Amino acid sequence: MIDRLHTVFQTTTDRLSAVLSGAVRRLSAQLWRRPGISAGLLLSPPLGWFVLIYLAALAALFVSAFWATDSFTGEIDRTWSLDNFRTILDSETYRLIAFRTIFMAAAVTITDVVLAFPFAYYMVRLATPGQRIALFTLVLVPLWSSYLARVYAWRLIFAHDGVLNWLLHGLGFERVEIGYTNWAMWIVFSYIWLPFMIMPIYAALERIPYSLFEASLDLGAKAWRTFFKVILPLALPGVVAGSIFTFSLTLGDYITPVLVGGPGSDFIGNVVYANVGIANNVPFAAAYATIPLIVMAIYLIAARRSGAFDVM
Amino acid sequence: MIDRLHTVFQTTTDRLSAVLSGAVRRLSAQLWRRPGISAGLLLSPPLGWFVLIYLAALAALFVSAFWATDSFTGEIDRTWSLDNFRTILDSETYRLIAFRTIFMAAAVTITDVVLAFPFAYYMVRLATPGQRIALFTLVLVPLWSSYLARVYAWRLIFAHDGVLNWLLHGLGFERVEIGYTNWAMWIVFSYIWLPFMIMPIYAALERIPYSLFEASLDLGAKAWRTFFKVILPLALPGVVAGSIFTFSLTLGDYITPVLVGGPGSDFIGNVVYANVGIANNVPFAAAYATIPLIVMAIYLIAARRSGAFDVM
Amino acid sequence: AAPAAPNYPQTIGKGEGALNIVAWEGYAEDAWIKPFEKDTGCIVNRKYAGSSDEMVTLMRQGGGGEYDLVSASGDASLRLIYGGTVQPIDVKLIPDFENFVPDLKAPPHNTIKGLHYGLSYEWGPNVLLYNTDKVTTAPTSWSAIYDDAYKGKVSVPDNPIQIADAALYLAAKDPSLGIKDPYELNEKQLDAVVSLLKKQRTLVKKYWALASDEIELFKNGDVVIGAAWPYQTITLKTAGAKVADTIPAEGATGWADSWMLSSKSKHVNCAYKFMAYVSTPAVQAQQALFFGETPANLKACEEMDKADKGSCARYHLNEATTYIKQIKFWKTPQKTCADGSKTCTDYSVWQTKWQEVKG
Amino acid sequence: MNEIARQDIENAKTGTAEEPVIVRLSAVRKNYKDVAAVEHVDLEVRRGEFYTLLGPSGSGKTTTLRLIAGFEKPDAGVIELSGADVTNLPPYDRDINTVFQDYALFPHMNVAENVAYGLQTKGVPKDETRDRVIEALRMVRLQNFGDRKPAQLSGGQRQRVGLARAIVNRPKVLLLDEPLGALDLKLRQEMQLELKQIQKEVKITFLYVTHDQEEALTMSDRIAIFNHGRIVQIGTPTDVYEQPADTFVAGFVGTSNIIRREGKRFVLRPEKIRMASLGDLFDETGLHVEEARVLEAVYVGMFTRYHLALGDGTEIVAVRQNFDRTTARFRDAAGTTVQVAWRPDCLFELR
Amino acid sequence: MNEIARQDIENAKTGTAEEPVIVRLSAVRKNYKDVAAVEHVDLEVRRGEFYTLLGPSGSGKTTTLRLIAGFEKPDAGVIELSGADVTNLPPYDRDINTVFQDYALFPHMNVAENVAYGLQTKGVPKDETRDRVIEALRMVRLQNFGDRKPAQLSGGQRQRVGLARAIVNRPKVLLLDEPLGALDLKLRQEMQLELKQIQKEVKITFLYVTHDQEEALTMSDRIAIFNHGRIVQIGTPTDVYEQPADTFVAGFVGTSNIIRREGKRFVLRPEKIRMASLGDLFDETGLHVEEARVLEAVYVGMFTRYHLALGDGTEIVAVRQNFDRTTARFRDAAGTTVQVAWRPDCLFELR
Ligand SMILES: Nc1ncnc2c1ncn2[C@@H]1O[C@H](COP(=O)(O)OP(=O)(O)OP(=O)(O)O)[C@@H](O)[C@H]1O
Ligand SMILES: Nc1ncnc2c1ncn2[C@@H]1O[C@H](COP(=O)(O)OP(=O)(O)OP(=O)(O)O)[C@@H](O)[C@H]1O
Ligand SMILES: [Mg+2]
Ligand SMILES: [Mg+2]
Repeated sequence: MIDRLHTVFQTTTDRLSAVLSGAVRRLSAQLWRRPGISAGLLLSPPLGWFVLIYLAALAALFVSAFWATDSFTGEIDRTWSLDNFRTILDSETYRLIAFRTIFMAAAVTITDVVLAFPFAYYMVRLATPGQRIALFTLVLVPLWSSYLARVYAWRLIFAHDGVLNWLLHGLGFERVEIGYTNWAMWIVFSYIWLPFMIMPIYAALERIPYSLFEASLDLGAKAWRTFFKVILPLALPGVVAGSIFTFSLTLGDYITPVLVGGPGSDFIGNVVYANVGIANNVPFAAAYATIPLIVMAIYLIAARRSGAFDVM
Repeated sequence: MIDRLHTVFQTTTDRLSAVLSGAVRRLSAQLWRRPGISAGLLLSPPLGWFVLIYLAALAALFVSAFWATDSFTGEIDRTWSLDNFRTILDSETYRLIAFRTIFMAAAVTITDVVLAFPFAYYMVRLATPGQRIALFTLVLVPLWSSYLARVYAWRLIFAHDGVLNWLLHGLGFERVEIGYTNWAMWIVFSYIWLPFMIMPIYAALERIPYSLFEASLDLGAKAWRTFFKVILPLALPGVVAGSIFTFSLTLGDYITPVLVGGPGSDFIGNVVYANVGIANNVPFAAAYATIPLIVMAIYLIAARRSGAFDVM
Repeated sequence: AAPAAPNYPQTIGKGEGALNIVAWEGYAEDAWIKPFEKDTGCIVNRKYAGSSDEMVTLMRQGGGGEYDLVSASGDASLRLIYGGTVQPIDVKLIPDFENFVPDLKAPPHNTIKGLHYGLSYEWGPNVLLYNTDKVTTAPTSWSAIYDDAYKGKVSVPDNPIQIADAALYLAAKDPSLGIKDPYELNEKQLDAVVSLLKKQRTLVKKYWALASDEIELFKNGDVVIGAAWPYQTITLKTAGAKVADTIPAEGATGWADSWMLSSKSKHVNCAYKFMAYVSTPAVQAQQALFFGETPANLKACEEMDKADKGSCARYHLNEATTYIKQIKFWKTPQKTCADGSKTCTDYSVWQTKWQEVKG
Repeated sequence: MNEIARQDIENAKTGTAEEPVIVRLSAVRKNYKDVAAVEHVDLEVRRGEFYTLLGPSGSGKTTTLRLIAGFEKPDAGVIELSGADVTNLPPYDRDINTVFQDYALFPHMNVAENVAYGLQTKGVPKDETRDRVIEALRMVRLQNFGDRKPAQLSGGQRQRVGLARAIVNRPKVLLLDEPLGALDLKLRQEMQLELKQIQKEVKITFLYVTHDQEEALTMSDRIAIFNHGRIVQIGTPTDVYEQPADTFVAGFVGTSNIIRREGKRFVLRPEKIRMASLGDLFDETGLHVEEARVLEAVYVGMFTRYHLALGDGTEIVAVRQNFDRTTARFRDAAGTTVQVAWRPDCLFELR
Repeated sequence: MNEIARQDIENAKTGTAEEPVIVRLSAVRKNYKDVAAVEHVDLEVRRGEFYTLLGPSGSGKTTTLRLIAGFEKPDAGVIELSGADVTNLPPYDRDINTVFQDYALFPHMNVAENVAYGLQTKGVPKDETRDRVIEALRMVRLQNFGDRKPAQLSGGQRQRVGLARAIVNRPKVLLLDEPLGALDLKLRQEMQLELKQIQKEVKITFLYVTHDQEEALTMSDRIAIFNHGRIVQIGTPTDVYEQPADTFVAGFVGTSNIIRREGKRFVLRPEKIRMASLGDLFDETGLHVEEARVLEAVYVGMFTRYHLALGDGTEIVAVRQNFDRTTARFRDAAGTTVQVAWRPDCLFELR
């Protein structure tokens, strides 16, 4: 297992350096052919440094995942081992938390797609210019207030005696107890990251010529069919971009679980925090943090094998 | 002043409801004219509810900003007052923190624009398809690992005996002490949110026809001029979208200040956290959280007056 | 790392002009910090931490030396000591030290081998808080929070040290386990405690992370019973909520905070000035009343009564020497038990187990 | 006698009166806010006709087509399809298909999928769909392009895919909105021939929009000339070219010279004018002869275009087929005076 | 004598030999990977010429233009501008401007800013810039459109902005890559006239790319015919139309009938063929006369196109100017036999 991982590591490094040196070669070729762009590359030194540090940070993360920490003093023991990964895989709790995090990120992403699509569609196709500005404001305004404040606002809503129950009660419904549950987290996440889904889908929808919509109706397709066969596939790049945003933002979060989650709401981020904060066990935290990365990598490789990317 | 604020509030509410009812009217008109789209609107009830709750949460937040809390008992006093805002404006510390937060958000945004632009440009114009996939991976991979883990990785780099100093020392440079300073925050923020800038700029650049670039060279402009007069203005929507993302994400953050900031690194989010977490002073926290919102609103209104949006 | 060696200053010299402290929220209020700054010229930069874990993290960051002082609780203090993060304090330089509650002069959570790594500050028990409307007969045992009766209406702190609360309860309920010290559990004992906590999890509405969480939960009716601090009881009561608290028959765990000095402090003089200042009866009383806890300085009793009649008795400062024995103060669990055997479970194990409990 | 000519003559005689009316618009009106896009349109298209809507930009041709397709609802009037009122039916319930000016091909589907789309929505069985798609692609000569994406095709090929996608559904009526507008001349001429060929093959009624008069003349059975949201003339190509209803039609359909004689205004087409050197005789009798000064001569390969000034100063254009290889004869004479002549019945009086 | 004709004749006589060569390409070659876009091109454009590159799609016209503009570097050969070698200069150092096929207007600048762009990069003073922009817009008749954004203009107007943006710089040479390719017929014809007008006015050398032969014939002083990355013929419009160098040129420049006689192949243009009913006499002597069967007749307004079969089965196309209002004469005869005739010197032998 270690051998295999080592090989993978080696190969990845080799590929990366091949790609980078290829890029450099290509760049200089371009420079010769198009002297005009050379000035544009004055920008590249800071970029180069940044990429370097960026990679260093990533590498630091991955490498430390293979180290260990003395549990009491917090000193790092720099001998290579897969213990951290073994601990994670052996523990039902850690598996569950990783699964919960990824599942929630996926659920939030899907929810946001479902909510953002008609919203963006309305903005692009039906809204007057004035309405469009109003809706944009509606989408963007919350972004300018503190993340925390928005989460707290939701606590006010979900509390046992909160706004939601007051409303439900007033309307003659049963009170609900969704505060401090995973349902609450789901709603809050969906709300917080919604603008990050609306904007790319809006951009994608804006680029679809209206005539394609008409062509579909003309060929006998009703709205649903048109949506699934024409609009959705063509808006897919926007959906993918938005999904990357919402998925990764949810995946990396650890505050919302603390603030609106209940028992059994911990995220990978919380475990990472606990491990760094308490045992100062950076290696374990790093190992745990790479779990979604590994899951995503496997998923993407599988998706690629199956040809899912050829559509794009 | 209160009167004025009240009027503003009233007007805003009126406008909003006018816009919404206008939207509804327009929607039903469209439904009649284009029966084909009606099915697409089956999606709208959940959206409607969501928007409603969304607005409720926002309203709850803003309204509470005008309330007060008994500092000792923590009881909320529901009488309208501008005391919270007065406290904020009178206190040098609070002013400083608000300024720091907004300044940092702006600095990070600018940094990310500067870094993302050449990167995205390279991806769009110069990279081979293979390189493009590699670079995309490079941009996206970090997003799949926990936010916290990435921040911790930076701590390893910046630490007194960390990677950076080890590197500098190895290369014969002086050690630097940028860990736990605002500089560290700046770097970490810029790194964490960079993908959120690269992606929209990439999308924007991809849409600029290459012939515009050639036309500029043809008319005697060299690369720099072409960049500032043609490429940048046309990529502006992407830059704006990315800026909204990075600015708001930085603005709302409060973890990075805790983890990599030093003394004097607190953000608005930290003050909000402190006020809600300890003094249980939700109104003050709400008031403080709206500060960037007010700043942005003033800025946007000014920008609009000056005609900055006409370009778009 | 090993505990740092003493490096006492001869006298308290001129202040360095600044002092960086990590404190619990409410531990460095303007009310008493401003006068200190004016008197000494030491400008206090405050960093509030939300948890003991965060405090440890903050004190270790940058290789230490970013912060001078920390108001560490017992579940963090030993970690700071054994991590070499803090240095011994020369109590001779603190005039009020002699007025401290005897048990807090050299308690095991901040004093190792006679070296004072921490200066005791304020303390208090972890109480059983309940809503008097919903819980009509006053509970007398911790069993109330392990009882199905309040399913979905219970809240306990989100902190691995919470295991000790359960252990304290189990020690009384099931003596066959042989739990003597709730902070010293062997694996078998720990497993028993954890299985109890796992059962409790199905009753819990929320594990509270911040003091305000608990207050909100009670105020909004989300929760009717739970483990809390006296501070929360007081806040809720003044806000008009119908709550009461009690120390049940099994006794209670509690916290005792200490000011600890970073081993790499750059503002040692200001730090000593600060420690001396906050040990004075006046500040101790102010602090106690603001936060709802008990001072270490016995002389603070008069000051408390002066500000709030009867508060000295309410916080048991008048009988501190005996009252304090009821409380099992937080301390960091270690592998080495008090008897020197290595059969106990350490904090990282607790932390893992706590994660399992929460899920 | 060839197909078109025969049909043309028959139309002229009978007006395809024996074929049933398939599309009928009665008093149709459509406003966009305060712009009247279509003011009052009555229209009858008979089965199997190649019917063209011709008119300048903004005259309401596209709007008329969109009303028939169902993309817009008229503010007044009735639209009938095979005698049934379809005014309120959505596009997918009308047995009509459209070939869009911008093709509107689905970029994420390959050619075969694009063509199959309409059949799939109708639930046509898989086998039949496949066969009909192959047949339609054969008809537009794209048999081997089924797997390509639209982006991999040239403009002309895309246009043909758009056509195949429509005809594969065998609609009663095919609407074509300037289908060749974006193509270059050569390709457009080829496509004109192909379109005509396909219409003969599938026997579908074509309702065709263009603002290219030559295209309208060569392809149509009947032409409706639009101006300002109204139809100003309906007739066969010869009708509208040789007997324009008014100045507008005369000017829009082909180049036309307007000549004033005895207070009346006459239309004279450039190709009706014969030219001869001074003193030469014309080979036909009964011609009206005048003198004119040659202002300019432009060589266009097949013919030469002459700009002339008549005695009264009227500037007219005449064309002359280049029968000879040396074209210098009249070009050299530019600036000099020549005789021009036309048959008096070629003057068509304008009211 | 008119301007164009005079110049045409002068060119034919002197080949504008007295004017200096302004663009010279010598043995230029350009490959894209393994595709040879331009194989071997020698080219000389003289000052003030309207020089057209004509050829089918993919023949290397655009590549040649891009090499001259400096957007591409040749793999071999030399490019000279006014005698100076510019092969290695970037676009902004060449005194050349381009009108792009897709216009390439800057969408974020208004018309005036677009036109001013080139002057601003050269640091022309503000006042002068303003005057020259106004002058250029006047020239393309867009005086009042300075404030509009490109998106608010029609295709033809955008095209003219592209032109103004180029000519305002008064370059030595103006490169135009199918500038009218995307316009509809009517607009294209108008723009052709305007372009010619403007060229006369600004006296700039035009290097013009098109694949529309009629456009090339009416506008050019000289035409270079491209095929497969090589130039197959260079000559005046009359040269290339009346004396094509080979079958390719004959077929590409106008419709052409290929007739075999005595084992040789001849080109015969459709307009050179006269038609008469059997028994009628032709009005000219010395004609070669044959009989032919009329297959089809297509009415095109100005003329009628006849598809004929000669006695040996060769199918040919003939056109006949519609001198009369009734065009039925020959159309009715479709299917019957007629006489066709041509002057023997109109047959041009192909080698
Ligand atoms: N969606 C619309 N909103 C407002 N006005 C419109 C709309 N569509 C068309 N119009 C206006 O209606 C009139 C007729 O337009 P229409 O598109 O039918 O003309 P057209 O004959 O097809 O012209 P073209 O040859 O340019 O395509 C024009 O004045 C046009 O500006
Ligand atoms: N950037 C390129 N990369 C690869 N091949 C190219 C490129 N540009 C042109 N070619 C190829 O070079 C040949 C000549 O192309 P060019 O664009 O010069 O033709 P053209 O005569 O302008 O044709 P058109 O009339 O279609 O514009 C074609 O086969 C084309 O496919
Ligand atoms: Mg139209
Ligand atoms: Mg080309």
